[in-house]
Amino acid sequence: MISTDLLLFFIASSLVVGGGVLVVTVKNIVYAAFALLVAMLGTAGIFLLAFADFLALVQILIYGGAVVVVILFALMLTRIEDFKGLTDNSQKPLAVLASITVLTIMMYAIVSTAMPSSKSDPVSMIDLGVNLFQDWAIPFEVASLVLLVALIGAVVLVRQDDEGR
Amino acid sequence: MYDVNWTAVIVVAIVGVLAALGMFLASRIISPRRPSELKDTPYECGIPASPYNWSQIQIRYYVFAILFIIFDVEAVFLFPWAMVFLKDFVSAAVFYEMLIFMAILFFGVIYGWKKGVLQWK
Amino acid sequence: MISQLKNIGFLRGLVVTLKTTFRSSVTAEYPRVDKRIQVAERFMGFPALLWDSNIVEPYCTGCMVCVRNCPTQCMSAEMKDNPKFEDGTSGRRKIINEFEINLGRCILCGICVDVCNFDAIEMSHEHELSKYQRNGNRANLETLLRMGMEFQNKVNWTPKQPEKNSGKPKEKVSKSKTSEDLPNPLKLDKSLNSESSEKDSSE
Amino acid sequence: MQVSQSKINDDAIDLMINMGPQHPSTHGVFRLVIWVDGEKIQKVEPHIGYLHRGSEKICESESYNQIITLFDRLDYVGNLNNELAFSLAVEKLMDLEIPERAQYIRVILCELNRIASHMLFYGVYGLDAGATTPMLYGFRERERIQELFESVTGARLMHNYIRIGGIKEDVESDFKDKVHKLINDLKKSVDECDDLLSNNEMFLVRTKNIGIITADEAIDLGLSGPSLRASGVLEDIRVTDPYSIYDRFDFGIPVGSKGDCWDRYFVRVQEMRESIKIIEQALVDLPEGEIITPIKGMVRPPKGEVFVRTESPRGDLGVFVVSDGSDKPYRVKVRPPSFVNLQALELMLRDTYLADAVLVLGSIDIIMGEVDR
Amino acid sequence: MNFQEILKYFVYAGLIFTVLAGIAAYLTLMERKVLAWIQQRMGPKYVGFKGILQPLADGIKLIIKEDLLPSWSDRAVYWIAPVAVLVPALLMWVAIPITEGIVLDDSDLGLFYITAISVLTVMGLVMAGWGSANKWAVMGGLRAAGQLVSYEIPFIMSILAIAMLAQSLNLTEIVNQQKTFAFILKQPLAFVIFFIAGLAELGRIPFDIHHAESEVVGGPFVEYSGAHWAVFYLAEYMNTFTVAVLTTILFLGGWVWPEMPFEGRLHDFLSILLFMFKTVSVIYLIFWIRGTYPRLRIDQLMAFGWKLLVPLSFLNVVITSVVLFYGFSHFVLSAISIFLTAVLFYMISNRSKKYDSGETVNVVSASQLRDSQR
Amino acid sequence: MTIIHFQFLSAILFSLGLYGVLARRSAVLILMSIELMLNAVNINLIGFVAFRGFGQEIQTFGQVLIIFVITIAAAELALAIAIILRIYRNKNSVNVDEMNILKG
Amino acid sequence: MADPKNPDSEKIVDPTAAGKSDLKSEVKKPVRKEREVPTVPVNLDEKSEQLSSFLESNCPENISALIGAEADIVTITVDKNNLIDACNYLKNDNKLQFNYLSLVTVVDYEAISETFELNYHLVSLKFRQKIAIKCNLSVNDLSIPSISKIWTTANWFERESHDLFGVIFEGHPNLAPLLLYEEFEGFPGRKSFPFHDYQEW
Amino acid sequence: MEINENSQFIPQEKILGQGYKAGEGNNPADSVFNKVLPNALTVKSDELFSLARKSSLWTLSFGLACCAIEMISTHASHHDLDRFGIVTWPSPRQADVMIVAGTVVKKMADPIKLLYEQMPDPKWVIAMGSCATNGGPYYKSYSVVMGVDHLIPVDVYVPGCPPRPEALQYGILQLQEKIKLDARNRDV
Ligand code: SF4
Ligand code: SF4
Ligand code: SF4
Repeated sequence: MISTDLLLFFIASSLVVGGGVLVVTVKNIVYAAFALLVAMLGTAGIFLLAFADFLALVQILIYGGAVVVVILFALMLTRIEDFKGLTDNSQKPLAVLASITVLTIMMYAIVSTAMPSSKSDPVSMIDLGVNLFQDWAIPFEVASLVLLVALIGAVVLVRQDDEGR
Repeated sequence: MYDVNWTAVIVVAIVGVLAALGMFLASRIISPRRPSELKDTPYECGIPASPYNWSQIQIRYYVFAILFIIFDVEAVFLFPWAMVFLKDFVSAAVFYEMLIFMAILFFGVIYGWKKGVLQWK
Repeated sequence: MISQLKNIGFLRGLVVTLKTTFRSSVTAEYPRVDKRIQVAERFMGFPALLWDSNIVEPYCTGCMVCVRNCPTQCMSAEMKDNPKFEDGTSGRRKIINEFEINLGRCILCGICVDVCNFDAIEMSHEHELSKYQRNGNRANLETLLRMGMEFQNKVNWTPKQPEKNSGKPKEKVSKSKTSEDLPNPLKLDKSLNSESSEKDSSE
Repeated sequence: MQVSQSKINDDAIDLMINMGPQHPSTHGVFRLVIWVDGEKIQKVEPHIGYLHRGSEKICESESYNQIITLFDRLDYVGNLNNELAFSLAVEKLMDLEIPERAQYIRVILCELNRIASHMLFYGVYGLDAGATTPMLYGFRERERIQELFESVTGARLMHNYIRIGGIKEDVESDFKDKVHKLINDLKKSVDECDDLLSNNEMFLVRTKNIGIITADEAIDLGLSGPSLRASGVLEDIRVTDPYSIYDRFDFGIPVGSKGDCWDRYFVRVQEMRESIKIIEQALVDLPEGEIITPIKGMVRPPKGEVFVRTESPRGDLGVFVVSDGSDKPYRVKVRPPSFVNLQALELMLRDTYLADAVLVLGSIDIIMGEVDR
Repeated sequence: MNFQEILKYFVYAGLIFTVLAGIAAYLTLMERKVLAWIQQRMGPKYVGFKGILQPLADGIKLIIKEDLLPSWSDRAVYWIAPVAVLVPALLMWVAIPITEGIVLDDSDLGLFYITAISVLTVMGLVMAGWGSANKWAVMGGLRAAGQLVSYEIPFIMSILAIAMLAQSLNLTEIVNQQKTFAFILKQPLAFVIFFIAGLAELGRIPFDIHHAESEVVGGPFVEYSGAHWAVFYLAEYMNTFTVAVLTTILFLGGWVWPEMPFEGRLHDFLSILLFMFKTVSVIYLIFWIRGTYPRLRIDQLMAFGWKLLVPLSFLNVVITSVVLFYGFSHFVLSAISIFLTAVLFYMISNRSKKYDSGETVNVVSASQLRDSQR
Repeated sequence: MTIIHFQFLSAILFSLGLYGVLARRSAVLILMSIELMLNAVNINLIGFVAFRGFGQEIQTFGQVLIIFVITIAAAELALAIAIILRIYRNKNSVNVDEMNILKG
Repeated sequence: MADPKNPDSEKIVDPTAAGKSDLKSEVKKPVRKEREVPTVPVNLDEKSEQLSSFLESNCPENISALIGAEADIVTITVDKNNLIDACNYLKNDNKLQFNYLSLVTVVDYEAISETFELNYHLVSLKFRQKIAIKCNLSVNDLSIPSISKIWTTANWFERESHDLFGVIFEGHPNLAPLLLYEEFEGFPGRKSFPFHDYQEW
Repeated sequence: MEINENSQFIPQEKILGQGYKAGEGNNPADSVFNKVLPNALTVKSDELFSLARKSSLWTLSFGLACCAIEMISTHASHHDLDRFGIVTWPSPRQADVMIVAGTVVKKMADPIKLLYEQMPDPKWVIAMGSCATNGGPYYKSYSVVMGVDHLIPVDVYVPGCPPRPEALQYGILQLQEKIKLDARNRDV
């Protein structure tokens, strides 16, 4: 009899894997984006099972928004007739080969280095916050710079585009 | 206890889906159906729909969406911060850290503002 | 400060809508006889033929002037010799035999009333005549007369040219009321027909 | 950037959108084909004719009195103004003298009709801008006016009241009181309308500087009425080419300066106030007397042609009548103000957004019955 | 996690859905009635006593209406979209308390949870717009995405200010902190921002840009009929109710403020009544605004959000944190907040007037014109 | 539910992402695949810190790390899309095969 | 739908001859020549008199215009080849400045004189003057230069006239059907186009 | 024509549902439910449903010509169709009733047909005004369709030009009656 936890884990991971498979195979780009959302929600479920409630919500918050952006973007950039031709390229066999190789290697590594496993306690948001802001202050500020760079980059690129018109 | 009762969440979600499906199913069974070819065409103010492609670049929405992602991430940091910065066991630096963080990000918005991406002209 | 607030347009708008919220509604509750909006006296509903109750016959002689002048050609009429004229009870030599108006077609212009020389047709107050059939509103003589009768009762109608159209046979001296100088029915005082006006309900 | 330019301006990236013939804000059966890039309008193409009923041709087979019913139905919001225009044309052909009383009643009713028309504009414009209540307020006032019309003319919309030579029947004795009461109500409601919509910030940002048309362009395009005056051209046929008895009244002519949607809107709102002034003056002067110059038999104007211009709520309503001496006109042609004003749409819509198209179209205040005839 | 517990949750969830659906249905009636009063009409009147059965008739009608699944559309997306809107609307209610203890999950992450879930609604609208394969719907979907995503930021920030004040993300806790002063008194600015952003999230006038009838004829919903459309509207009105309840909880002191001098059962009953009264007032305000304002244009909406609301909401967060950090009196906070609210109003009313250097429409007298002609 | 499960899931997701990156032609799809790979990393990480029996300290650190990963992922998404947009405007295509800058 | 069992359901009984003549689609008899009817007297006001005399003396030779009057409006009849010149003159002359085109009308005199008459009604907003340009077209050659370049107003009027009367405006940017639809046959504005008999459509 | 000398002219009573014939105009199509279940049940349910249908008639906001003004008036404060539960929606997908208010021109014929088709079942049509009924004042015109019933089935004809708001409301009451009668007279 498998435990409830394990059952939930399998449900969540089937969401993740199923979503992932759809993302990489589906022809319709918008479907791929929806599949990505499913995979992300599945990941949130995985986070939950690992006692990271806050992270699960973060996952929903950020990817729920980000996926919308991707969809918008896919809508904006793709023509409906492109759905047929644009998805897979000629490297497909190579890609299959490469990913299977990587998968095998990783599997082998996982199986061969059996790790002891034991549960730990959930982390509260307060602990997380204290840790984040006290011990990781510098990376935190750097993160803000990274975001700033992304922001400015996006703004600049878009603005050029504006002038182009 | 900083956690969420996920059982409740999942159950509510299931109930929501089931309720909607129930309504669709009921409607499927008891609503009259009279399919016709014209009924199947998209509504376009009474003119037969013309084909179109999706290639629409609405760059404006995109800028706002990017801004949204960035600020979403910021919100992720802000919530734990709001909960801890007043606690006695954290140092005062935590407070100023976030001010700097916000200042840096806000600089980005001001930059975009000055560059005119918040304007639609 | 307060005067400054007054200039904020979006607050002023809210005040306007708040004020009207507390006004009573102006809605007429249509199907209810007592609360519906009553049509004005001059209201031009569908045309109806009038009934000369003195002689017990319609005023209309079937002269077809209205038929010719109707902008939508929605009327048709047929005259016959008036049997009462032969009897000597009526002054009308000819009388209407068949009259039909396609009320579904009529545009309520009132031209037929204007051109009729015999005071035989009038715009009644009838206007609620929805039907399930396209031609369900082809009113024949009987219907038209009935509508006219209703109208006559409602507004105390009297002919505009009583002398000419009394319909009395020429030889007799008319004693009836109609020969008196009666007021224009359209200028009648409201109190005269306040009771009868409520009959115009649709329930 | 050169390469991208040529590619972007490809038609392929513009989305063609059909607005109308059935669209809540095309004011009837008007079809506007818009090419948008994102929300921005690149090109527009108006299509009309969805209400082309062939009235002008039908007029050739009707007698003069019957034609008035057709004119009622041209501009179905300014009916009395239309009737007046046609009657004036025929009266000019026949060189008729109109009794004073009839003239005054005509003016009073026409100005009331102008207010009713502008109230419709106000309501519909509010609806275009997204506010539902102005619509209802506008129609509430219209209902009051129509009630008065019904008690005078016998119909709410299609009056057939103004006749060649005068008016159909005299007004009731309490007419003056009724009109007084009505215009007092109207005065208050115009202020209320102002408070509700005209000063609203959201409405202001929506309409200011949108759909600008300069005075020169307006004249070149033949705009008329409030649309022309909003561009700053001082032209009101009631004053500059007076007809009927309009030269006896003193009233204001609202003139805009920018020619944007707000100006066109506000000119109309102000015009309501000015119309009230005219009515007040006319009520004071309203003489007793005859109401119609009787014409024997059919109306048979002498041979010739005539062109009269009048100021309908929408602008310069001209009627051109050719008579061949029979009881039916040889040719009737209307100069429909909406038809001409609508041509300016293409120009007004440069550099605007899809949402503005609705407001710009609304600000011209078209009536399709008149555009398509 | 035993079976019984899950069953219990199912019952609760079913209850939540039913009650919310009922409330949503009657909100449509309330909206129609409020609009009718504003417009001096009567509103629904003849279905049931005073129109009381109108929502029922509408609901049944919609379900027995043909539910088109158009062949040109992207069937799967089209079909799922209403569910994707309805589920987040319901999920919010996991963490929202109606009164002390009446809540599915009294979580300490409550506010963050609500924030995270509220983002998901956008998905459904975009799906609907895209799935319908209709030009209006696509435009509406894109507009919805842009608009909802933009107003999420001020929405979150004003929530955050309250979270800071209460030093908790737990909604019950937040309410209980307002025993003496409702947070609207301390943070009127946050209230105004929250309310505006909430209106925008709901897509109600003046922000109903994505389903503007006079522009995009219903936007994402243009192709939907019957039950699918009903689900959309259900979700929309549920969200309206949710926002009203959240406003009550976060700003108006929920069921505790003002304190009532009663004890026991009576107290509980009255506090629920108080809570409901506040909620209904907020909803009335929403409908009142709906009956008064025109709508903005999409770019103006975005500009308003990003140039006014976002900076102000950030400022608000900073000010709140500074006041709290240095331990200033809360009156300082109120004063600053009121001042900033006044600034916001002033800027709103001035923004439009800036075009308006003097009145552009002048009235020229006719006699003057006549004289000039001669 | 042990650490192995997480590791397997992570491995599968990672190779799916890899496949996507290699096999897909549309730049947007490649971007999505990269997101998948980042998620795989996150899953691995959370599995590690939660089931390896580390103390509270390390566990918190792991979650902080994940937050940073998500942050970077979001930033990457934003920037990458901006770049794709740029290319699209120039080439009218998001097909990576055609995105040969050298060819012009 | 119309009742199929009762084919007569549409027919409106109209036995009168007078009614029939209205319905009949025959070409109107050229009444003008047969009966002696009075004509509208010319009754120009002061301003128009001035305009008339001004035109008579100042009108350029090459336009070869005929100055006349109808009722209360000055008319100027030109040949279609001179139309553009005449328009330009009227619009640009400093003393005239007819900057506002009010109306373009086509009158069908086919049955009377085998011509179509075009009327252009102009207004000078500056001097408050009115004038009508008249131009006769032979039915055999229905083309005329377009004046839509001079007054943009004319654009739709000309399209409409093309629609309804088949007049061809040379140089018009777009003569696509405006009021009618593409498949419509015939020119319904003309006198020879029949009225619709009330029948099943 | 027989008029008895002493006959009293009884005012013509305007009874709703007069002249109703089953099978005219638009009728709702069969649902799966109708096809499967025994008659008694479906007939009953249809009658029940007809109550909901008739109290929630949403119209397509669609005005053609002059009659549209009166139609809007009917929606406005003084007459307020909302009392009957009638609201307008811009898209045919959400509409139950199409009020053809105005002249139907041949150019407009195809759009009207299309819009009608795009309305989901059950749907009804009201022809408002003499133009929509049979061409009205434009019966001579070369471009007017002589009545909208040449294009789409019509349930209720409202005469008048334009019909007063009361007349339209009466037409709507007639339609409601028809919906009820239709459900009753349905042969399953
Ligand atoms: S109603 Fe009058 S005009 Fe018509 S036929 Fe009768 S008498 Fe003649
Ligand atoms: S009112 Fe007009 S349309 Fe009606 S029957 Fe009389 S003349 Fe004909
Ligand atoms: S019936 Fe009369 S009012 Fe209605 S559209 Fe036709 S002409 Fe206009």
